[in-house]
Amino acid sequence: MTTEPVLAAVDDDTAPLTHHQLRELYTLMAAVRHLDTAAVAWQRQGIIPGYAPELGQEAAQVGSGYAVDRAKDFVFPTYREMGVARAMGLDMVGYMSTHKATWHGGMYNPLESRFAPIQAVVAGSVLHAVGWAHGQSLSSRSTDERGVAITYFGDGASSQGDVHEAMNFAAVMKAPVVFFIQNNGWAISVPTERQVAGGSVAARASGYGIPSLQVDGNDVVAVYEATRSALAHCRAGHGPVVIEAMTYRRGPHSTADDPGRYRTLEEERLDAGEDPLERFKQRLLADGVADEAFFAEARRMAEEEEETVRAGIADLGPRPGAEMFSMVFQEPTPALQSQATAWREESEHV
Amino acid sequence: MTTEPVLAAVDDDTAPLTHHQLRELYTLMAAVRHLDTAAVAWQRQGIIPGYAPELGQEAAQVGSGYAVDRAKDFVFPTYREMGVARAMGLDMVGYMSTHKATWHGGMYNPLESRFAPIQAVVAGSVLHAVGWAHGQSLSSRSTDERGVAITYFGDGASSQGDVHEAMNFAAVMKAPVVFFIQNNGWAISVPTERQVAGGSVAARASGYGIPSLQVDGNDVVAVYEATRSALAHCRAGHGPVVIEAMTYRRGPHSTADDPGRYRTLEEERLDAGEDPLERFKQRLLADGVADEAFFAEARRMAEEEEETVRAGIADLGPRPGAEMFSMVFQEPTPALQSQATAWREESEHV
Amino acid sequence: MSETATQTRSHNNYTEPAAANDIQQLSMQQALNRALDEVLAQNPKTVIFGEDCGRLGGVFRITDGLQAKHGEDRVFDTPLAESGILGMSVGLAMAGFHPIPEVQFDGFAYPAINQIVCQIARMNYRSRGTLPMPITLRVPSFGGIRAPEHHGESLEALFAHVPGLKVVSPSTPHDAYHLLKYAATRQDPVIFMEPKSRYWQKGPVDFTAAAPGAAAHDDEPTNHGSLTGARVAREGRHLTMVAWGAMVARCLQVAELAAEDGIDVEVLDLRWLKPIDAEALARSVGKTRRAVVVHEAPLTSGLGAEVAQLITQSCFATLKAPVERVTGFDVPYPSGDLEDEYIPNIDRILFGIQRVLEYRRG
Amino acid sequence: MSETATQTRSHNNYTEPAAANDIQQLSMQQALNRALDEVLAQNPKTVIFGEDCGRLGGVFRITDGLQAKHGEDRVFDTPLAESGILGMSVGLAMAGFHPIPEVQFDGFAYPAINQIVCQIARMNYRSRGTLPMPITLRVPSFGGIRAPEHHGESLEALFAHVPGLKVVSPSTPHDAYHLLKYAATRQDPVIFMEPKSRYWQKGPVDFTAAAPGAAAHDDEPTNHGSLTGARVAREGRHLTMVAWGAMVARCLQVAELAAEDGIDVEVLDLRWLKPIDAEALARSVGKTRRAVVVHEAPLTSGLGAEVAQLITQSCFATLKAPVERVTGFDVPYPSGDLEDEYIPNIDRILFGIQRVLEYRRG
Ligand SMILES: Cc1ncc(C[n+]2csc(CCOP(=O)(O)OP(=O)(O)O)c2C)c(N)n1
Ligand SMILES: Cc1ncc(C[n+]2csc(CCOP(=O)(O)OP(=O)(O)O)c2C)c(N)n1
Ligand SMILES: [Mg+2]
Ligand SMILES: [Mg+2]
Repeated sequence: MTTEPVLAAVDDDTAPLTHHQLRELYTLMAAVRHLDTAAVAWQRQGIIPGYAPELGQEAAQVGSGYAVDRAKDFVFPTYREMGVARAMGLDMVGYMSTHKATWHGGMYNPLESRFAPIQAVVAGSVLHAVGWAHGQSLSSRSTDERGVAITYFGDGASSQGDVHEAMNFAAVMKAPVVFFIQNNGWAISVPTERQVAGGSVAARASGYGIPSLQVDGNDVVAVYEATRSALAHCRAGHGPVVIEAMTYRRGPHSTADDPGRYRTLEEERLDAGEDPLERFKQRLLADGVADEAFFAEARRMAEEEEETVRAGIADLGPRPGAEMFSMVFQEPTPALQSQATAWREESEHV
Repeated sequence: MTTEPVLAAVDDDTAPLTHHQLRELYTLMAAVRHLDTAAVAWQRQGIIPGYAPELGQEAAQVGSGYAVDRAKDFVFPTYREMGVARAMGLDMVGYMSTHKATWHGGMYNPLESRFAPIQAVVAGSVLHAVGWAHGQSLSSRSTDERGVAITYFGDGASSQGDVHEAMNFAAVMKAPVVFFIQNNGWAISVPTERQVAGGSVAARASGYGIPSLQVDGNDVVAVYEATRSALAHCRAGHGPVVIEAMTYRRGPHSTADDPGRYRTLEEERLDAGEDPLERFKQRLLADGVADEAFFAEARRMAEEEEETVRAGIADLGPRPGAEMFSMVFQEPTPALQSQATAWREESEHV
Repeated sequence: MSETATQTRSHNNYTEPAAANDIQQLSMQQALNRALDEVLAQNPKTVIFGEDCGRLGGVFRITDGLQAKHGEDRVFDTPLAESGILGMSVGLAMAGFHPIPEVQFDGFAYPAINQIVCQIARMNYRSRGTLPMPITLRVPSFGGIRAPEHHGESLEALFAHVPGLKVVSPSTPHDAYHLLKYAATRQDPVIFMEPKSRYWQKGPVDFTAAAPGAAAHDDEPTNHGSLTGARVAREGRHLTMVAWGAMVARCLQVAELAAEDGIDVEVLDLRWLKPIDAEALARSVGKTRRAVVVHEAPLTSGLGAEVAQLITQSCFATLKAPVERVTGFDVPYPSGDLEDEYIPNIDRILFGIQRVLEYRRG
Repeated sequence: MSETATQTRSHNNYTEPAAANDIQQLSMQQALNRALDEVLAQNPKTVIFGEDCGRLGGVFRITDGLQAKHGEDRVFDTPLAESGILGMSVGLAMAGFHPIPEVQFDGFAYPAINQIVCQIARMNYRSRGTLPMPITLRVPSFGGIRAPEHHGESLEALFAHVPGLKVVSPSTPHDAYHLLKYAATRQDPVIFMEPKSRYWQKGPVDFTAAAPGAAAHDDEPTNHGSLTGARVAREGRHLTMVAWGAMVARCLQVAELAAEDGIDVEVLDLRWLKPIDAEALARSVGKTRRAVVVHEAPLTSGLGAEVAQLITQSCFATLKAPVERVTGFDVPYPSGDLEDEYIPNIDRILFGIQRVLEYRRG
């Protein structure tokens, strides 16, 4: 019908990853794996009330987050992008605080960290990315200056009308935005084949004239390279790109979920494929990029980091109730201020 | 990426149209053209407060409406499907009453006429068609029994999230529904190229694994045949079909619109292409299907019909105010009944 | 006070239908599950669908076991799109079905509002009664479970303002069972708001047809104790507390505390949030002459204003003090750590009672 | 009373900015157009967009001429998707812009409600003040123009209930000009509800900075006559009528009729529907001791309940009668032929006044 849209060849940085970078990627993945596994344990121990694990999605998250230019770009996450956050160097206590029920959206500074507040509405921030990206087109005409938005969402989210509106807006306006889908096979209990008609989110891109890349989401280098070229395409002013990283949600949807109700352990084993962390480790070993000492050290650092984050989380007290009122507006209203006053009086006089 | 989905070859009725049918199509188009032009005049004369003309879309509307099986299928129109309504034999006074501001949705019986109430929300009823169609799958397993839903919408409407949700639901559930897009080049003042990324609504279908047909929407026979095969495909249980009929909105968006603000007469002339009515007339003449006497008679009948409808419209009084209350629920609430009582008392005691 | 969904969520709590003349201790989750099971069995045109309603039985297990029992045509999962779910309901209703869609959490009704307000609520009117919309929309509602953002919302003021909708919220397992069966046999759209923090508390469910408060298909909303009106949850003489959903249990607690100080509080469980049982309000406050309305939703333009105004309208001459509202604040529903500061707690309700009792004119 | 958009819509009514110390007769359409023109000139970060806002200048011509003057980057058409328009606004605001999106008609705000309620209203809160949402959403609102379905809706009760939003509606060209400029320089989201049936009536607009009722950036909502509070549209002694949007003009008409019978009515133009100027209500009804609130929206859970309750709360001791509400009915907004039966008309408002004046206790 139409010829398949393709990525523009923009060679601003197509050099292969250095050994140092490859090791850095592994270190990040190990840290993420460890923190993620720990967070599930924290929930069982009552340290946090709930958590949405990203087990199995480390390559997709770290690989893409690592490609982001933190001076220019902006990331729009869902509730399951801990690996992206970590790869971008976020304050992980601030990040994890949302799972402690301290503050919806998290306690990190989204502007400074270039990582929007955690989003609990499925597909809620996909359009935000398009708006932010269009803002870049309006502000900076020069190619190197231009920031790119990267919006994360899942196979389930792809069913939402907002995703369609976002892709259409982005393509009509040639907005510099990367739609990064982690197709992890499941939306809670609903498998991709009952969710995504046609079987692939990436396949929809061409209907909008948007180039797309379907990548092995468990291969961190492949994900990194796809993201890097998508960002370059956008930065050069060629409009949006869709990336679909094929991966697998190895854990439950959240700590409140019981996957045993909708998939067997045998199915999990068959569908999950190779563990992205183990697979990358074998590759680094085979290529002589890293040795066992390196992996042991990565593990030690991950454990140390987990301890620090756990301590930070444990230390987090509840926010002062007054913040319920003071954070609503930039320009507070007298009506709300008097509610705050009444609240304070009633809390104090108990 | 994926192989292009194609229509199933279902030969339940692929016979070419008879001369009688071709003449019937012309008669319908002539009636529609005349009534449509008249309605614009009625608005100028103050007989109706507003109207959305379908001038130029007669072939797309009559051709598709003519293919509908009124014993089984169900049509979900927008506010601009007068030609479909007429082709399906609706009570045209009832249809036009919505433009007289008598009753939102129209005064015809949607259940008996197999034509849902007029829909003013852009893309508002596309999902209804999917639900109705899925209802057919649930009720009737047999192929001939199955009713098909046909939902009409425009190039502008295709931008709405609901259309995406509808296509995805329909494809996942294999619902017997035809998405019939009239791409008439405009959504009020916005041309298709700024509305439909990728340039074609039909092109999006393959992303869902839905077969699609892009047809010359000004060729009534082509439209009829496309619709007929789409309906057959759906009826046979092969799931949804997308049809995009390429046509042109020759008139203003509505009688309140001023196209001079966004397109020149010269552009209109160039983009509109050949008048579908005139074109069909020439074909019938050339093929010896009809002669001038036939066209004169068609015109006379159209004029007569217009007179009848105009008289019917003029006769329509306002509905009794009590219907504001009595039409809200099947099972009225005492609270609303007491509002009705208060309204009656206050109206009577003035 | 608050519990996580995890801690309280249990598995395999699907129960078999009981014989008549039967009282059982059930959680609200079990009572709702039972009601849906019976509705599916009684009316072949009922269909249940939504996100994770099928195999999983819903994230709150309200539809647990129903797909296995009634089949995938009757109980099914949809793609993840709320407008799609509700828009599809309209078409199914037009095709003669009685859809019972679920929106997974209150906050995810917003993506479907256009279909709810502009389509579901109006199709009967638009079609002049030829296309009824017998749709029962189940919405796990309100806060109190330390959940993520958008999982603790109270949308009743929005729904109650929409012409063409009826809105109901049960506060006990007994009412949950009977009201859901009642709603699911109506010919008009009913928004069924389930107080999710109450899903796991048990209470007696009286399955006897003539059980008090369970006279099915009674269309007299003013008939005290019927299914269509409000319910006096506790009788009292000095002051009326009006509440719905999870706040009813809290008000009953407060009433016990107030009783210790000799204050005899009547608690009215409003149940129907549209239409509101104005006569029950008038009757109760006509007696007590003082009223406090309690809800979780923000104060401004909340349903408490409507309730207060209905009371003032009918009881103006005898009212001893302006009706007090103890509600959530005009702030977005906060994260778990602050939830107990936001939801009307016992102290704040007691302060509200005090203000009414101590009110002096001029 | 009602006029079609066609009859009253004129072309090329874009006016040039005036010098200071200037009073001009302008329609509200012209006043709004002027305000937007000035806002675009003053703040390079403002952007205007929506369906048909660009070349066409909007179906009501509010953005007429602005694209030609300020360029396609500043004023542009979007594809036809309201959630897209509002969701995009969030991202633009995060990128430092001040978006002024338009929703073409009130009823088409519903497809965008999810983005408005869950995103625009909450992003500042969620981000702990780091991502302000200075978004001015223009919504041509209310009925009275015999328009198709969904083109005559009143969404103020819904908007006012949403924490994080501010809501304003002007009733005169003067207020329209000043309130829009004020709203478009705020750091918080403001829903700007334009009474579309008043777009074409002319009235004086005082461009003088110190004009009464135009003291810009005055943040005292209780400062009578400031931009942030209510406005006394007519002084009176016997009764207060509270209204907003197109109902203000109607109440002023009614007040003149009542005056013929010796009833001296005060008309309070509420202007801000969130936050509501509770002190202005208290001050006015504290004086008149009787009140009627008038709105087009359906009665139940409408903003009239909130206004009535605020009045009752502050004036309970002196109030002579319960506050009356004269409103639209709990029915979907009807077609043009019945619109005058639905919108509070002069007779129904007069009956409301009569009920209040004739109220006797007991
Ligand atoms: C609008 C909306 N609807 C429903 C939910 C409840 N919900 C949370 S996550 C989820 C599944 C999302 O699946 P997917 O997009 O594939 O992401 P994944 O969880 O697999 O990372 C659902 C239904 C929600 N948060 N938002
Ligand atoms: C949800 C919604 N948004 C906006 C409008 C206002 N509106 C009515 S028709 C129209 C253009 C529709 O264009 P298209 O879908 O191409 O259909 P056409 O008018 O060309 O037949 C618009 C913006 C509406 N009716 N509904
Ligand atoms: Mg997923
Ligand atoms: Mg069009």
